[in-house]
Amino acid sequence: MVEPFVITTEPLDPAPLVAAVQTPDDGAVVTFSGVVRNHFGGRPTAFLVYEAYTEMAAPVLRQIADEARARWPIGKVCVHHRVGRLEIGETAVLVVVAAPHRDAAFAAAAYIMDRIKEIAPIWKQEHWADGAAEWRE
Amino acid sequence: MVEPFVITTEPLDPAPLVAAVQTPDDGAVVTFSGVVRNHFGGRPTAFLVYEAYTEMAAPVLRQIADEARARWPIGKVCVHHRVGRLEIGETAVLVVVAAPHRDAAFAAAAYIMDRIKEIAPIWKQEHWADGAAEWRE
Amino acid sequence: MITVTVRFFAGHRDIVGKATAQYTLTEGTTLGQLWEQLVAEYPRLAGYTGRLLFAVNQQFGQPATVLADGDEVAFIPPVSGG
Amino acid sequence: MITVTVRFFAGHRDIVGKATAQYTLTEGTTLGQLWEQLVAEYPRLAGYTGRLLFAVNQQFGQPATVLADGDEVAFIPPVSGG
Repeated sequence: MVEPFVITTEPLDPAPLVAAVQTPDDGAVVTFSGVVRNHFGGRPTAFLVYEAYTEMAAPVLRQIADEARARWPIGKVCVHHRVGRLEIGETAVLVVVAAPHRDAAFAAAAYIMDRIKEIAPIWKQEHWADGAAEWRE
Repeated sequence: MVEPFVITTEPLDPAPLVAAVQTPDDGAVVTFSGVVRNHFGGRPTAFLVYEAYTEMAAPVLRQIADEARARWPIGKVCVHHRVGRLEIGETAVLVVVAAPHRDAAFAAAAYIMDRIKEIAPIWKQEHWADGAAEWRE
Repeated sequence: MITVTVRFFAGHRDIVGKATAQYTLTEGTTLGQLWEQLVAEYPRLAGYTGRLLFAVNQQFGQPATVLADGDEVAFIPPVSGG
Repeated sequence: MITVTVRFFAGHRDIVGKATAQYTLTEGTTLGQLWEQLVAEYPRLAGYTGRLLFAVNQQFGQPATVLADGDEVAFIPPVSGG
């Protein structure tokens, strides 16, 4: 049984989330993977550290999914966000949305990501290749 | 080595495609899975049979990805489409798009699906639960 | 005279009853003219006129595309992949 | 008087130097008033005024939200998840 809204220090794997959202009514599953890039604004990144207000963040992810469900006809949603130290190429967030039709699945997944970046109490600390570190705002 | 544009009778698995498109420059990977639904227009479906003009369809998938790349700043793209008999819940198509930023990845993946449904020489035969069959147009 | 191979898919194959056929045509025959010939031979194809994509040698073509000896032609009924 | 727990995250925790603190306040104190008190105590927090989200007991609140004894408060600096 996959929990739908999770903050975890473990590496993220989309396969069980995709399996968890699928029902026979849904013709579309959209998966967004947010991956650690090797630079930001042209400055080389060494790694990132993510931190969350975990007790609040997981319910906020659920609230955001409910907002999406109020706007588009979608089925099940899973959102998992990783915290702790992440290396370049590792997945920081997975948003998986099932829907009867693809337009709703795409729109809802994009909306959920937008809202995560607006209100989910999760923070990213950029550790630059030159050794400096700062919280991204 | 994953071929990017493939027509296959084998079951589809997104994991190797997601791995194949990722580069350290890309912060976003969007995966679309098109899944066989249990009904269409309210009428119960038993299974689907997909057919392709394979020698043409794989190059058309590549052409569609190139169209998307001309419109949005995206990285690598994989599109795999399954043919043959597919049961309810099986994946018929996978579109995987990597990009530096998520907006381009979402837009390109949605565009690629739209164009597949417009021009890719692939056909779906609906086998209804009542035993009738017809090509969807 | 030129000889071309026509491939039939999906609903077209059901109507025509075969997946490929060879046609010997006068030089200068276009894709559109070949389609008209097929409709004359298989009247049930008529319903697809105006809803087709055209292909020659696995590339999209136009009704005015002139055929050449050895071409592989496909009249693509409305697609429904994905 | 009431006692509330304040949790600090990310840049706030760096400024304050701790992850949680307890504050004893007069009844009727609002989230906004507690934030002003924190800015007075830690002037480097001032740059976050107007860029915060407010939370009480893991639910979003407003500056005018009145605090109650035992509340868990968080002033959420600009988020950057995803």
